[in-house]
Amino acid sequence: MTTATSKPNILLAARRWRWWEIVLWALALTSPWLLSSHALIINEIAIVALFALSLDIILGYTGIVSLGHAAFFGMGAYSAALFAKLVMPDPLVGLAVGVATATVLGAVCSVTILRGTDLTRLMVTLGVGLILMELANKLDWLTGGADGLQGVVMGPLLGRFEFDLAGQTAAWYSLTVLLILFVLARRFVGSPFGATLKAIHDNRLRAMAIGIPVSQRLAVAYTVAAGAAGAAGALLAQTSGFASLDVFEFHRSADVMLVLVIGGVGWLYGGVAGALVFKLMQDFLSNITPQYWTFWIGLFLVVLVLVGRERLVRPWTWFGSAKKNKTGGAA
Amino acid sequence: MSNPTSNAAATVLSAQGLVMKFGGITATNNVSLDLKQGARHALIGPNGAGKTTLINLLTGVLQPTEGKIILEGQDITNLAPHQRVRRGMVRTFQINQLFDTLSPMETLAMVVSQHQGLGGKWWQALGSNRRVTERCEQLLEQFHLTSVMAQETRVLAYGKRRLLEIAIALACEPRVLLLDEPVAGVPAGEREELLQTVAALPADVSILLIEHDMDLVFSFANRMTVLVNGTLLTEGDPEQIANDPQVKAVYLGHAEGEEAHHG
Amino acid sequence: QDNTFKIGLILPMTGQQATTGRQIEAAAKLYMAQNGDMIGGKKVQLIIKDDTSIPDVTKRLAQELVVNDKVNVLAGMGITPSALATAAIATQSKTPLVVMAAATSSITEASPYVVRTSFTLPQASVALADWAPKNGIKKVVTLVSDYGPGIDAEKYFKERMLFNGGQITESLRVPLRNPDFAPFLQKVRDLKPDALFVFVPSGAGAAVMKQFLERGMDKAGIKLIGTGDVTDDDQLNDMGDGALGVVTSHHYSTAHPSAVNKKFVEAFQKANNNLRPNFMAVGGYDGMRVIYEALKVTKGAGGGDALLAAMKGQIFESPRGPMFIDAQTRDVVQNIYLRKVEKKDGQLYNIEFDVIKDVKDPGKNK
Amino acid sequence: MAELLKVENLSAGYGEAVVLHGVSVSINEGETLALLGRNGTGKTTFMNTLAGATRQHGGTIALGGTTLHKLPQHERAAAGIGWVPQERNIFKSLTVDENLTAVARPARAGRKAAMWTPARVYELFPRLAERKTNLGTQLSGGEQQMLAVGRALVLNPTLLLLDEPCEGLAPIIVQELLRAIRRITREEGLSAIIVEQHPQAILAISDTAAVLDRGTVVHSGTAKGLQEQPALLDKLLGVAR
Amino acid sequence: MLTLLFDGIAYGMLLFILAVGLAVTMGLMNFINLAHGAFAMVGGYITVLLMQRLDVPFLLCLPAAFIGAALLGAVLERTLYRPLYHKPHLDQVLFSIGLTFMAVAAVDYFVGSTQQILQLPEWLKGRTELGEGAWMLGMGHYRLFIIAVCAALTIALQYILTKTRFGSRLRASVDDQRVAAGLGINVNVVFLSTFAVGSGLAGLGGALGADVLGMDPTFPLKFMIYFLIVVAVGGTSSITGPLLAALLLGIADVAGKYYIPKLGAFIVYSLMILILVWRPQGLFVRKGGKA
Ligand SMILES: Nc1ncnc2c1ncn2[C@@H]1O[C@H](COP(=O)(O)OP(=O)(O)OP(=O)(O)O)[C@@H](O)[C@H]1O
Ligand SMILES: Nc1ncnc2c1ncn2[C@@H]1O[C@H](COP(=O)(O)OP(=O)(O)OP(=O)(O)O)[C@@H](O)[C@H]1O
Ligand SMILES: CC(C)C[C@H](N)C(=O)O
Ligand SMILES: [Mg+2]
Ligand SMILES: [Mg+2]
Repeated sequence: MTTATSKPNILLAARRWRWWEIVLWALALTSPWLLSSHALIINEIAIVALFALSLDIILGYTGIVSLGHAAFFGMGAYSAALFAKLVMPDPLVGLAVGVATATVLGAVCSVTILRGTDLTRLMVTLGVGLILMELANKLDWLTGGADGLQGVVMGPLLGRFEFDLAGQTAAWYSLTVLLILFVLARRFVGSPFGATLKAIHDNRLRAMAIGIPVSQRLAVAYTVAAGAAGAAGALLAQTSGFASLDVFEFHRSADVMLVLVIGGVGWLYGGVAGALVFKLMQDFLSNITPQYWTFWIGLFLVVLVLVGRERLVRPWTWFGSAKKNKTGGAA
Repeated sequence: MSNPTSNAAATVLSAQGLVMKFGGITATNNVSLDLKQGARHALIGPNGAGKTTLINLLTGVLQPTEGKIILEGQDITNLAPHQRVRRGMVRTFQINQLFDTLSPMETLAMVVSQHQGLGGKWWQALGSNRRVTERCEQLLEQFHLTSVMAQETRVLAYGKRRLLEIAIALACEPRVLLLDEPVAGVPAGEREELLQTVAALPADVSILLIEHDMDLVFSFANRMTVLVNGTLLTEGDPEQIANDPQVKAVYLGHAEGEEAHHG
Repeated sequence: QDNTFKIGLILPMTGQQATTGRQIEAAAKLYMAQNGDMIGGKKVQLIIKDDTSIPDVTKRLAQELVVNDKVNVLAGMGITPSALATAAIATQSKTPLVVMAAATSSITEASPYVVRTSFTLPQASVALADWAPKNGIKKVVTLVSDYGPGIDAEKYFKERMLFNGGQITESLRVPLRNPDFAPFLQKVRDLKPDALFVFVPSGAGAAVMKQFLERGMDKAGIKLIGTGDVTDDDQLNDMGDGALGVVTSHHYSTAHPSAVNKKFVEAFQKANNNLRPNFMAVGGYDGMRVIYEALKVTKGAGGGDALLAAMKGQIFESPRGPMFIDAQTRDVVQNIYLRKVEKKDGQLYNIEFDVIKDVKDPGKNK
Repeated sequence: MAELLKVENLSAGYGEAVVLHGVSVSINEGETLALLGRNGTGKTTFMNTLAGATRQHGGTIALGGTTLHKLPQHERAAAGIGWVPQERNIFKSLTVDENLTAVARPARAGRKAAMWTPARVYELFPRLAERKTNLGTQLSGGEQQMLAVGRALVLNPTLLLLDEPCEGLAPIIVQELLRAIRRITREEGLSAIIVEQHPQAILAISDTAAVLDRGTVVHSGTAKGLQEQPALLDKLLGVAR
Repeated sequence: MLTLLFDGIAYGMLLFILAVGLAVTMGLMNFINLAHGAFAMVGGYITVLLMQRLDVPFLLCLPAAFIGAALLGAVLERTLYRPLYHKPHLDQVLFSIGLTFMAVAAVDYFVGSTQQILQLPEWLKGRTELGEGAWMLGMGHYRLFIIAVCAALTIALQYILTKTRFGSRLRASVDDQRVAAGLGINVNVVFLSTFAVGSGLAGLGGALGADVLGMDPTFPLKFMIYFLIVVAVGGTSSITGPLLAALLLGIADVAGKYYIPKLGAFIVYSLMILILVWRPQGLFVRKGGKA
């Protein structure tokens, strides 16, 4: 085998960090200082990005569509908030608690997504999310019900950095958690384990036929994603100092799906890119026209799909070959 | 390649009284079949006779309505498909079942990793293991896939996809291999070679082959079973089968047909 | 800059609560148009933000307004959780928060910087519970939306009814997103109370009323009573004659007979394509007034604390009637009117026929 | 005999990729063309292009009087194309019967031979008759192949495109099918293009033959001629490697 | 408790009418059209505005709503939807949600965000009561009307889809557009007409539902979940599936809310999850074979 040494690189090359990624993350991590007046929105973007990243693990890599991902987000949020309120205010411990509870919930719920079509999964996950919301509503002695959970006081991060009104600590905290989980997620999907997930995504029947324990893999992926979503929820609760039923709402699940799909599924950066684009655009448009900004967001989505993600960022390809594509091979 | 399948060889895989009903259709009707260790066993029969269904039953894609399946002495009737694979029983599909968004290289690396017990590892990168990559390269060469190893599987020409289909099965290093029309779509010139590769698997690997190309079947098999309408018609060595008038009538057709195939 | 006075108005401008935001925005703009934007030597600037009624967004927007735009006053707040979430920001940054819509009792207790110009549900419900037993309504079933304000309404109505010797046969809570009220109404019908007390957010009021009639409940001798949300002014006219005679209690009606109100309604309708102002609008209008008056007094000096102090205790004649901001609780004290739907000039209105004066939020009595 | 199909200088492919480069082929009425070539040389692409399922970059296709390449895909069936795709592509949510009736169309005027109806397809493949109510996915591989052929026949085409029609069929059915194709072309005046992995099997029933390599025609002539030169055939198909 | 059963059936039928268009576009055309609610809203607003502003009788508004929504559907299919048939489902979701956002904002801009209330004609407002006590059956006339319309629709659709060639040509086009076209099916026309009918049905659903559900710009988002539940539970391969699912859900929801009001929203969701975990393909799926 003459080429023995060069071939494995094909597999490994895709996993290597590129220079622009490093620059990107360096910029991100310094942004709370560089753009200090936007720290709050940076914080929110980081949280949404993390949430979308967690969805990408199941949607992009195993093909499970979920409209109930907010269940785990909400679980993380409420448990982190309750933990801070009732036990201790340290953010990192609270984060761990949020992740842990969401992971457990994910493991429990994973039995519901093992079978069925896209549509069934969509609805089952949605149902789970809504039921949790109803539960949080009914358990008002614990959760504060529809008014939201008040009186959450967060301690300083690492015992030193207080969460400031301008949101710099919050932004930095969320970005760091995002980065750490991103790195982990990247390891995860680039591993043999991740490859088996993609295989399941592409062809479940064959995946079974080569000895992949499909249900178990899906359950693990779903649980891991749930944990990451829990982290995002916990970050939201901690950096905003409260939790409301809204964290379980259907629109959270729907929004995060939008965000992810905008950025593109299955490459982990989709969530980050989507969160950045969607949130900034929403912020920008709703400042200009608080009443009708949804129209322009809608228009953006429509154009994005019609023109295509790749071509949208390359305007010079807009005119040209589109016509000839008429009978292009269907794939 | 005919002789030494002694009757003494142990039975590796045994189907006992399998019945499979789809609604009103009985696709498999009380079929019993023994696959001996090291056998090169062919399963033939008209279209719709229930050959694929039998493989689906053996591999656990379908659950039999009745009957038992014994693999190396153990009842595996209720095991999940992937558990049967772990016990060494691997199949190919009549209609390609591939991983469309992975490249052949990724596909094989994934399969080999899974087979070597690394499938659950999530902290190391796919392809960082030397044993895995070397095995992959070997398979790619063997199946003439090296030139297309980095393309997405879904854009490959049919023939290449077919090769990959078989390569995946072999990557699992099966002890019992079930092949469902493996060379369909492979050009005549490459069929022999492909089947040689399969036949050249270690002598203790047991192989069950479904194939309609009689030249290949007769050059490959040392034992044959004929299935008709879900029922076992006859079993015997290739010579017996070739001359069996019943088999000729329902399956082989006239000698002219043979001619059409071979020229 | 030093010479501007900024009001950060955070409202739900899109989504299911959008009407709240629209009414308040229109009223606030109307107030500014009527009173100019140079007050006490300062130029008043209104910054409107859409929070889509998601509490964490409300909070983030408030934070940004305080930190980046350096607003002097926060205002708006369409729903209770938004107000509660934002209260912390008000406290932390010592910025007065003028709540113009949210109506759960506890909001003013969430921060010493909260001032409310809308109403509280206990206020409205208690007045009705005082009126009902005196008018032959003894047995009542309550039906409320299952969320903060609904539960408030149920609780205070029930308490006061029992206190007044009435009887609550059953308390039903319906999910917020509930397309069909049939099973609940059928249940009520089978219970045969004297009246059904309803609180649902305004959009759903019309549906309840329609299905109430369709089920023939009025004919079965059951009266429909509720807080004013059920016969919300801006939809009342479309509800049709079926609504005639429904009795509600509320702090504002478009038909409130006073000169101040007449002027307000006319100006509002003129500026907004004939849209009727409802109780949301008046909350926004009065909220702006409270801010303006405080600014006049302080002339912008002394920051948030001075402003807050100037807001406390303001007494004035609002389109809704006389009202004042209780200096202790910072909550609104106002008249609650009992109204009946009647036809006037071919249009349906909530016509006030009784009043309970100077109602304090009963939620603060403990 | 009149010329039925004339393909000139055809280039086509998928998306930006061009697979066929300047292919020219012609067929007379009632004749059968055997299309040969190694894997991935563009045989399927050629068939798909005639059926309108690829992206055509250049060249012309004339079928009888019509300029086929200008027609949208769905009108090509009406113009006389009967397509049996390589991967069969049975409609999976239709039953066997619906697969046939959904596309069936009457023969065009002036056709001498009997019309193909679902009933006649069931005569040709009795196996299908037994499976009339099965869904497309509930058929064995061979049954799907039969159905794909039957589905093309009920279009009552003038030109049949058979992309590896014998794949996966039992020998006895293969014999029957090849006999049927020969009968249909000889007696009913249909023309056909057949792609097969067994060159000998189809050369025997074809009139002319063409060999593709890397998207161009590297040989064309009579089927008989090629059949009689096994060495040339092996060379063209690269069997020896 | 016949009244309750009646109410449940009527509620189920209403859900069905709203969802049936989605069952057509999503189930039969395999296009995830989350803008379904927007078409329903168009039908609803056509009805409300015609009645309020032009005093058109209710019965005339229904066909107008159907046609209006169908025309809009046809135009959008030709211009925007068509290129998306081959795109991944997720892109379809993105696109149709985008369209919904635009519709919501546009209606808000042109009509305003207040809820529009529709006044039914007198003959539909009444109620007929039969029997006494526990066996009393009270039927709202409007609910009766909905049931009748719905039954007629179901029969018509079922006939078209299973008994006519159009149905199989449609499903063939969905299964494999490329090959269907290659075999002479005019896929474009098939899709165009189906999409138009699906949109028209949505419009009709919106028109019929306007009275019960109310019409405001957030309608498409507010009720999306319900459409989806019906289609998911019913399975997407037939018309009867969603119908039965809608009836089941309607009756269960009404009965549940009557007998155990505390559980309110839990009932529908739990029922849905149980059904779907038990029968992941949906409750009523089309099975082949000679079963
Ligand atoms: N899911 C199903 N439902 C109903 N009938 C089925 C189903 N799957 C297979 N069948 C029927 O069972 C019979 C056996 O099919 P099977 O695929 O096993 O045949 P086979 O022997 O592999 O044929 P071939 O050589 O054509 O591949 C066929 O007649 C087929 O129509
Ligand atoms: N959908 C597609 N998109 C892009 N390229 C394709 C596609 N389908 C086929 N190709 C490429 O076109 C070339 C010709 O393929 P084609 O299927 O026409 O070959 P073939 O001669 O029919 O081979 P086989 O004997 O394997 O069926 C191949 O290189 C293949 O990779
Ligand atoms: C009656 C409404 C003004 C109540 C408001 N939605 C709140 O949450 O307080
Ligand atoms: Mg088979
Ligand atoms: Mg081919």
